[in-house]
Amino acid sequence: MAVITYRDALNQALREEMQRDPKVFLMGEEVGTYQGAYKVSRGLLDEFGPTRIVDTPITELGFAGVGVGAAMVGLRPVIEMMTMNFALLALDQIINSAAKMRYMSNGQIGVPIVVRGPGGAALQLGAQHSQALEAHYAHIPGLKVVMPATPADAKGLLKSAIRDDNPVIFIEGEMLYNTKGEVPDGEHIVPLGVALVKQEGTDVTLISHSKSVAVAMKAAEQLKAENISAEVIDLRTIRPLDVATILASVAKTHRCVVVEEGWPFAGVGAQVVHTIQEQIFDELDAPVLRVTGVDVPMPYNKVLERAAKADPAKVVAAVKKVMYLE
Amino acid sequence: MAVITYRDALNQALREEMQRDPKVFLMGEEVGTYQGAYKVSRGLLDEFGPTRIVDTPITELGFAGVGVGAAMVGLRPVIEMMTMNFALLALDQIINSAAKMRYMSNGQIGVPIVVRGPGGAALQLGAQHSQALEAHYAHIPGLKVVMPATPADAKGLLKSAIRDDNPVIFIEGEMLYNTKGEVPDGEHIVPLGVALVKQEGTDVTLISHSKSVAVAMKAAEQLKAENISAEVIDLRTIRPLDVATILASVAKTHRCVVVEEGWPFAGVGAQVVHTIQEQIFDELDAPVLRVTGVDVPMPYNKVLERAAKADPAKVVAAVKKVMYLE
Amino acid sequence: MASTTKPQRTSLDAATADQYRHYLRQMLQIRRFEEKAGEAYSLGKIGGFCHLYIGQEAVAVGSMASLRKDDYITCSYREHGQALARGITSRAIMAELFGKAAGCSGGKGGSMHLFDASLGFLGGHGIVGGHIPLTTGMAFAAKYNGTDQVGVCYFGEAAVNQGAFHEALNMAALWKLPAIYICENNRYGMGTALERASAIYDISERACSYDMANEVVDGQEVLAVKAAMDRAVKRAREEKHPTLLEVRTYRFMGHSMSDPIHGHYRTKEEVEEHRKRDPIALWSRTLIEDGVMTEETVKALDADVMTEIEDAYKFAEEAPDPDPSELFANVYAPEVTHNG
Amino acid sequence: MASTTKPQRTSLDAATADQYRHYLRQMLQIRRFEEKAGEAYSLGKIGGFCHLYIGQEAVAVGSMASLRKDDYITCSYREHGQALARGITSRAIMAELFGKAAGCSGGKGGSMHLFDASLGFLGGHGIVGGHIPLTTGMAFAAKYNGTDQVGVCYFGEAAVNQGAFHEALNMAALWKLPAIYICENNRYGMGTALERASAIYDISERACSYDMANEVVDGQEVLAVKAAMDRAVKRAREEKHPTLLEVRTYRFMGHSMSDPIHGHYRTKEEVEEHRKRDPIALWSRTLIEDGVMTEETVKALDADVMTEIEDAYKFAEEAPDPDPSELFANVYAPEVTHNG
Ligand SMILES: Cc1ncc(C[n+]2csc(CCOP(=O)(O)OP(=O)(O)O)c2C)c(N)n1
Ligand SMILES: Cc1ncc(C[n+]2csc(CCOP(=O)(O)OP(=O)(O)O)c2C)c(N)n1
Ligand SMILES: [Mg+2]
Ligand SMILES: [Mg+2]
Repeated sequence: MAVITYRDALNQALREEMQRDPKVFLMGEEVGTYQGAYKVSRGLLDEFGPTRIVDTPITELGFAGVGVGAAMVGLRPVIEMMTMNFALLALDQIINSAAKMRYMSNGQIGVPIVVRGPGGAALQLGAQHSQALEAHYAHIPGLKVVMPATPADAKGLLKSAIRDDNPVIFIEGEMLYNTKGEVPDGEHIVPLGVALVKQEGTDVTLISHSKSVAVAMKAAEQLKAENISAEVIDLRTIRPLDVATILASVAKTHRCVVVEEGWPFAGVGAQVVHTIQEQIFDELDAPVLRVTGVDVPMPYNKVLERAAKADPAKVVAAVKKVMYLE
Repeated sequence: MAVITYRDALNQALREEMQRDPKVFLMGEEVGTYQGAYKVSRGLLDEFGPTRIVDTPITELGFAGVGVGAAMVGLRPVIEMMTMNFALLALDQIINSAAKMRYMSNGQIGVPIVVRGPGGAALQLGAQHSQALEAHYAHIPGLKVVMPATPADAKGLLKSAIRDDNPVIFIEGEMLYNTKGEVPDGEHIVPLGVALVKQEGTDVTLISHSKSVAVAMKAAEQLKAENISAEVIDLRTIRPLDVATILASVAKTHRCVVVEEGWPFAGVGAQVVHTIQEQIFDELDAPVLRVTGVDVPMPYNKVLERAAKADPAKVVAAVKKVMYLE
Repeated sequence: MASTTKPQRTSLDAATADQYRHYLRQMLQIRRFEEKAGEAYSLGKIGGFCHLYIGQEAVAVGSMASLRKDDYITCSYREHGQALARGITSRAIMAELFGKAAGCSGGKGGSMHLFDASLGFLGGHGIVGGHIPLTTGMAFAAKYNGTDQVGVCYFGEAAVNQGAFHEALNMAALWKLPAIYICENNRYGMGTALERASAIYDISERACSYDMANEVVDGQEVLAVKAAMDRAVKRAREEKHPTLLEVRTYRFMGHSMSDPIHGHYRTKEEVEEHRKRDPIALWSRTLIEDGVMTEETVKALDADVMTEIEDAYKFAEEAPDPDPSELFANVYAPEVTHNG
Repeated sequence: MASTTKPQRTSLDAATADQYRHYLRQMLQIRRFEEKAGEAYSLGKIGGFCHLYIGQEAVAVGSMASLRKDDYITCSYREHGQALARGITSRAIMAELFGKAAGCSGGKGGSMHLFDASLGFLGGHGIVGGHIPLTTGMAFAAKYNGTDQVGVCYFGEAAVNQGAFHEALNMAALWKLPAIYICENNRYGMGTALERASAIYDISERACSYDMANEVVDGQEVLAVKAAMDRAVKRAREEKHPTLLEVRTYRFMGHSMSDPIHGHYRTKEEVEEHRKRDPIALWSRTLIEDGVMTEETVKALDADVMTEIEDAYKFAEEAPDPDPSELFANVYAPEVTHNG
């Protein structure tokens, strides 16, 4: 098992799936000649040629639609959005075409497409380039939403996403691309819809996904120093949500804090909270709190930006609150 | 005080605001010559002429952007989306331009725009024409989201929305246009951000908005027959949410059911639930339940469509559940 | 301007004559189907939006005649005519309009979302312009797979102002995709006349932005449509070049069933004027003049079509609704276990 | 092809000579500013994305020279040059790049989002093509208000493939709006050469789809840009007609600070070749040849500019961060009570 970056894990998944299935192709801005804006597709043009590694004009709505159309007739497109911020332009094709085709056609036409790219903030990219919009996709029946936090999951989940017969929105993290971890060589599949208990604990459950998993883990470490035992869950797939894993944990710890990068209003965390209180209300010893991105457009200034993001200190504070320690 | 339709109430608001402020104009598909796809703008072309009642090509992204640009330099556009389903095409301009301009420009440039049109399902319009996507907008800092349920609120809230200096997403209901109610003549302003207690009650709080208010009211009536006293709240504004009114009611009834047309996953209701359990956890005698649109694309068939929608029976069942009556 | 010269029909062999009669039957089938659908709508048997194709029949019939069984087709919401011309049965379409399980989309699609994957009929689509990139993707797939299939997209003249049109046509031309974009220019997008929505009058000229082959076609003459489509299909199938066809036609009815035939946006006179070039009348006359048919055989054909449509209506009416469990079916693909 | 004939400069009166020297100063100011910004970026003093304008200076300077103080301007994220040419101070821009409170967007916008409402400089915008409809709306407002203001939009050649371009230009032409669309064709959108993204080579021809006036301009010659812009401004201000200007230029640096000058997508030789037509060198030479300046005065001017930029750098470095409370400021307008 090699230690590789999240970026290279994605690259491996793409390469292996393209080798396995000639119907898989990659399309997007700068995926070919430029080797990917974030180099996720490095080397793929050389290996698979321009028919299968397709550079597009800057036309997110258009090439998302091209992908959906190709998927409708049996190809398995992987559509790269340079960042998910730009996918706002393509939302009509994703929501009105991809998510509804199977239903409207009574099951005649499926759309086995993956739309992938980095979501959320990197560093100082400003308001238009720093959005974590997974809640938009997770809101829509017909879509699956996947957000790996580690290199191993990046590979295993992307392979599953590509093999899935549904439209899958696969959101990566620009700040995750360089992170390293052990990744099984070759066939390594992580099923969609299964959360991971990253760390067991007894006092409180921290639920997170994507970049926020690292925030939760750091918070757990700090809590440990204060003798608070946190269980950390990485959702991995946002839709379908692994409700069983969430409930099992909270039923054990009786307290929960949800950590996410996105905005609070009707965010993914709101759904998690609703599900917990709906299903195991009597197990809760305290309200479920959330630590989210601050409810403002992202500022450019470094200090303000830092303050706008979820961080371990905020998580620790929330945990103390649900434990009535202050 | 005249009894008029929701449609005519909107028409009055537009007319009065256009008479009051020469910077207000209406732009969209079929708003002029055709008198509005749903006749909301009937007569306005005659009164204000084509400079202020502007028919557009079918280019939702483009004319939304034109509206934002005009608002940036001081006009007060009202942009009609023929239905909010099509606004998915314009989401980039709404989210990346309108919602962020004031912040990115450090307060130099505001965007006093109203984007309005019918949202949600009418009857048998099928999957692409029946979506209640308010959660998408409510997720975004920088936007306000307003959804009137009655003719009086349609008028009073639209006038407030037009006078508001922020981008306001104003979502009407195709099934509401023909509903009638008393509407004050002339200056009738309903402030944004203030919910309405439609009916007082003691046993349970029903929280709803737009078309779902009628569903909640009908459920309340049925519950009354069973000696259950329901308090019904019409949110009216989704963002900013009137948290105080919600909490005051639930702190009194100790039980709550949220009713909405949209899909459940990370919907508006999820945010309402989160807020309640976060703020007044100890007041709750039962989990907060939601009655939402069923989590599927909207089917065309009449019977299936009916089953996909929130209805009073589902609300009554949920109320009985939170009252542990079954 | 649109070329209205009729192609020579000198050597009218038996097969061609059959073909020509078939075109008439198809146009009559569409006309009678739409009339019946309109009637059913007024009786409340069909719900939602319902956009009739009356007046435009020659476009669907003439263009579909050039296609092969394995080509890919997408349409807007005004697609009953194309669906029939492609070969979906009037029963399956009428049943769909009635929302019945036997409908071509199982009653879940409705008038705007007709599908028959077995015929490559890949949807009516409700978002103006939204299916233009989809077809482009299908043409991309044909090229990718190395087949000589063609992707064909039908849309209205109002759709060309959408960004999706621009983005898709640029890619189709850039990548030399076997796509045919059929703009049915019926002069209006709802209540908006072409010239109030487009900065240029000749939609075909939009092709210049992409250096794309293009043609203006008289959409009331079925053979003119067929001839132009033959050229476009050859260009796509053999030369791998896309085409934009601007087919000039006219919508004889309102935009949808809830729209009057002539409203604020066009006069009764204008509609009457255009009705003089009814594609069915024009083609019947030609066939009679050329001795391929007679007044009587035309009438008999029409009666035959009427019988079919009455049967479709009855079928649709009596067919059962989808099972309630259908509400939850086909949101996602059935779970399958992938183990490599 | 681009007309490279230099307009006659026979009657060079004092005012004109001043003007010409000013152009040089502005171009030098941009060049030195960008060089300094690049340096600061490498030192980690500037964060995020930073797109330099080096090589394109004549476009901003030549075109801004035709505008009036009350005109409206929007740009893409590559807008330091336009911001300087419009008159935002190098201090305010550098401070913005440093994220400081004294920045023209209070440190909250950054390199891609420069604003100065008092100068009608209405943003750097980060979504490719997104500001094209915005400018169209500003031109709409000018017409609506009955003023003779003009809306000017700067964007790259890759943006013309976006749907937003198509939708906006159609409306501008249809409604005869006083808008000027300046396409800075620097041959690449990131790593994608024009001809790999656009089905046609001459971007200006895209205007035909909208029957819009258009021109190809040599973007390395400041006077050529100025002359074409004068024509476009007259057309907009007086005749209320929009124009698409395709200004051919070249980006001497990488796409952004994280992109090498020549990568997989272009050769060192190509870049060197283009560098031979450095707009500042060309214009200095002209001024010297024409006797408006000398080698020495050019050098002195440059030194003066350098001093300004060093000052801006120091200013930016020493300026304070925004107050932490700024995180929550200006999400919404301050509450005001409307009572009619
Ligand atoms: C994106 C979008 N905007 C608006 C509508 C509403 N609408 C449906 S059809 C139509 C007119 C389309 O006209 P055209 O493209 O000419 O086709 P025709 O109806 O004439 O066949 C409009 C505005 C829609 N369905 N989708
Ligand atoms: C909608 C969108 N897609 C992609 C990007 C990423 N991106 C930023 S600049 C750029 C290239 C733009 O090239 P061009 O328009 O020619 O302008 P230039 O950078 O050459 O000035 C791309 C792809 C973006 N910012 N917005
Ligand atoms: Mg039309
Ligand atoms: Mg460029």
